[in-house]
Amino acid sequence: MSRSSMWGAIGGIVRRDLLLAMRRRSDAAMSVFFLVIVVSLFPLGVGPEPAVLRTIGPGVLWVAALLACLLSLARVFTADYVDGTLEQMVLVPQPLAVLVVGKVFAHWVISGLPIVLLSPLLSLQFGLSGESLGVLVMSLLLGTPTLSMIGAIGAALVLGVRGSGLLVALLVLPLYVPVLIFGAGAVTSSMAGIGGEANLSLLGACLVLSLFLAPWATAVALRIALE
Amino acid sequence: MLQAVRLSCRRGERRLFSDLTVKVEPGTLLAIVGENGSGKTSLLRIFSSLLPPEDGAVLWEGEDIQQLKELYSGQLTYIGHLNGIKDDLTPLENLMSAMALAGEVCSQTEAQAALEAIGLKRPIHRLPSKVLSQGQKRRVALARLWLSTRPLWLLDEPFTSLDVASTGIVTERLHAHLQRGGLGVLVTHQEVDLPTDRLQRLRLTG
Amino acid sequence: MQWGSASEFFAMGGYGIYVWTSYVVTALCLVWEVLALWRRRVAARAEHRAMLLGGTNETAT
Amino acid sequence: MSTGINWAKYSSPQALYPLAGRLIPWFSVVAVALMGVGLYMGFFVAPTDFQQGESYRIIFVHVPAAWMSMFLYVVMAIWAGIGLGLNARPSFMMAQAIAPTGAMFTFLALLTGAMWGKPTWGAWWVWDARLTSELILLFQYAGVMLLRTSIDDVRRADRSSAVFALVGVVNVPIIYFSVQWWNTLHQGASVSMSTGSKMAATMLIAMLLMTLAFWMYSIAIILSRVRCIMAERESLPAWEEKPVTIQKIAEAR
Repeated sequence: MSRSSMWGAIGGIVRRDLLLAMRRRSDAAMSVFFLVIVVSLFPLGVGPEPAVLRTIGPGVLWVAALLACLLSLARVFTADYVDGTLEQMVLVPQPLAVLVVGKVFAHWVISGLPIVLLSPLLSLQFGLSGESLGVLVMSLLLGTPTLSMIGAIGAALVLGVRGSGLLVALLVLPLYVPVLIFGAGAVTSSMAGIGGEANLSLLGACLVLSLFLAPWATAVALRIALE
Repeated sequence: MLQAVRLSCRRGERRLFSDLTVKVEPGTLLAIVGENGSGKTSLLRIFSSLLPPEDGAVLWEGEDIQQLKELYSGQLTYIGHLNGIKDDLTPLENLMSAMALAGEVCSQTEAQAALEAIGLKRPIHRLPSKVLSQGQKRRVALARLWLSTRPLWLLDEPFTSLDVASTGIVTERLHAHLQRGGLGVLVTHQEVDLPTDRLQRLRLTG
Repeated sequence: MQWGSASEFFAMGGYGIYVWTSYVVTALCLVWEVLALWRRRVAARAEHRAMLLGGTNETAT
Repeated sequence: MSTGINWAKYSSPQALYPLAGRLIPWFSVVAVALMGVGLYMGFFVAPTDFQQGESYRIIFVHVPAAWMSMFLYVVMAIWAGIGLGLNARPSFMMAQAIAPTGAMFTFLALLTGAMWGKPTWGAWWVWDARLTSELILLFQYAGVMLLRTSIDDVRRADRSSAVFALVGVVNVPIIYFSVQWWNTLHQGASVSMSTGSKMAATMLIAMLLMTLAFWMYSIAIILSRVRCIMAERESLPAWEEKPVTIQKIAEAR
């Protein structure tokens, strides 16, 4: 159980999941399209007033990112659960929580990172510019891994449960509230000229906290689901 | 040595078995037989540590597997009722990623040799697994047995959807494992063609 | 005692609607919970009896 | 429930069931008595608040309900944690029994909060830290209960909802803090539910009495619910019926 074999196991999982994602590119593309569509709906709903759009912009982008993350959660463990790979994962001679980190990281690369990369483009629709645009990207970069981490707990809890799609939303959305507040808050405060650093560091704190607690809770939930 | 001490198991309201004590010595195989729903798979999952028993304990070399945790996982190869095969990956990729995950990294040549040993020819190695038949998928999962260096093998109905020839090949492999001093626990409803001194049968009545 | 009359008490200085809604809803919730539990208990007991009746041969000796 | 009883001794349902049955009447009587005294104090002894007038009298249900909602969540999470740690079924049953009562108090806290807010701030709802955490708390109670009902296997239902309850316990303080932070950013109305230090002693006593009353009520309700859960779950022989009754049933047959 050396350190190198631990990294080997994580690397193995990440590599396999990314390979699988490459084979099924449409899955990853779907959540990105979802994000683009949801974000584009808001100006149509509230009207094209630039001042209004600038005010709601950070919140809309963040809520849309959050929903896109939520939609992709079902993919984290379900396929592995159905085809039996998850059993094998639990029986790997490494702590399960460590493997969970690998799974979540791969999931973030597939569904979180595209959101981060796309956000500058989308924020142009809302007239965000300059510094606040950078803060938005930073906040998403710190926030979306946290969303994936927390979401993994919910995804593990509802494995194989009927109505799991809706249930996972009910479980996970309340847990997303702090990330949403700090994330959108960072952009808003940088637009107001007070700088987003404080909010960003709080987002970082959330990430660290979720990195410590979420894999462990997810591992417990996975074992329960497999009994 | 693998021991089950006064195990009991309950699924939902039903008590599957209780007070079950059994011992598997190195070089022998325990074949669990019984009707559907008698708790064969549950017992195997208890042996694998996936399912904690309601009561009693499983001991590996005299130590409780619940305490050993990852140390115990490092001693076993488990092939469950599900194959653990990804439809989008080729048999070769499946086998290699499964071995890498288990911490027994193997080279491509070794993996190909294993797949050939179980009767999957070269051209099949590079097809997506979704085009394979049930029997072929089962063989991809079982190919791990040719690469595994673990002393304990836990197999759930390994011969399902295998033809007679493949069943023979797997049985031979099993025999070789036992001869090297390995242990095995097998859930099956078929006769296992192994020497009687290496075979112990446990019938669950449910 | 600061209430001159019953009507003054119910008026609550003009805030009667808020105060009494709060208290009435709270009371209803508590009563409802007690009743719901009581019914659940009756149902559980009935089921239990049915089970006893069904299995009298083994249990009631 | 922190009744000072060593539950470990009563770790089997068979022992907990009759014990709970003996305790319920006592807690019920105390709850009713405290509620009577508390309401009398609240309505007839406590003076009118010079700032808010009579509307403040809502706090005699609002504050106790809010306290109970938070407290019960923590107690539920503790039982859930004990259940996961020691693999003890009665603890899971306790956690299951607490959830509906906790959710009810959360709902009441929100409703009475709105009733108090309308005359005081002129709005039914304000996005302040307490109300928002209370709302999220309601969602979490709902999550715990829904997760349980969606899983058929009792053992898995117990354990999964326990994990979620524990995760939620970390979440609520973070939410409270984050909303407070958010409010300072948005210069929102700085509102506070408590009437501050100007509170008359009689008001405080009435509030404490009502809190105690709700507490005792919760214990009584939760114990009787846990008895129901045990009776529903266990196919054990009659702990419920006295031998005479069983005989009667047998004769009736």
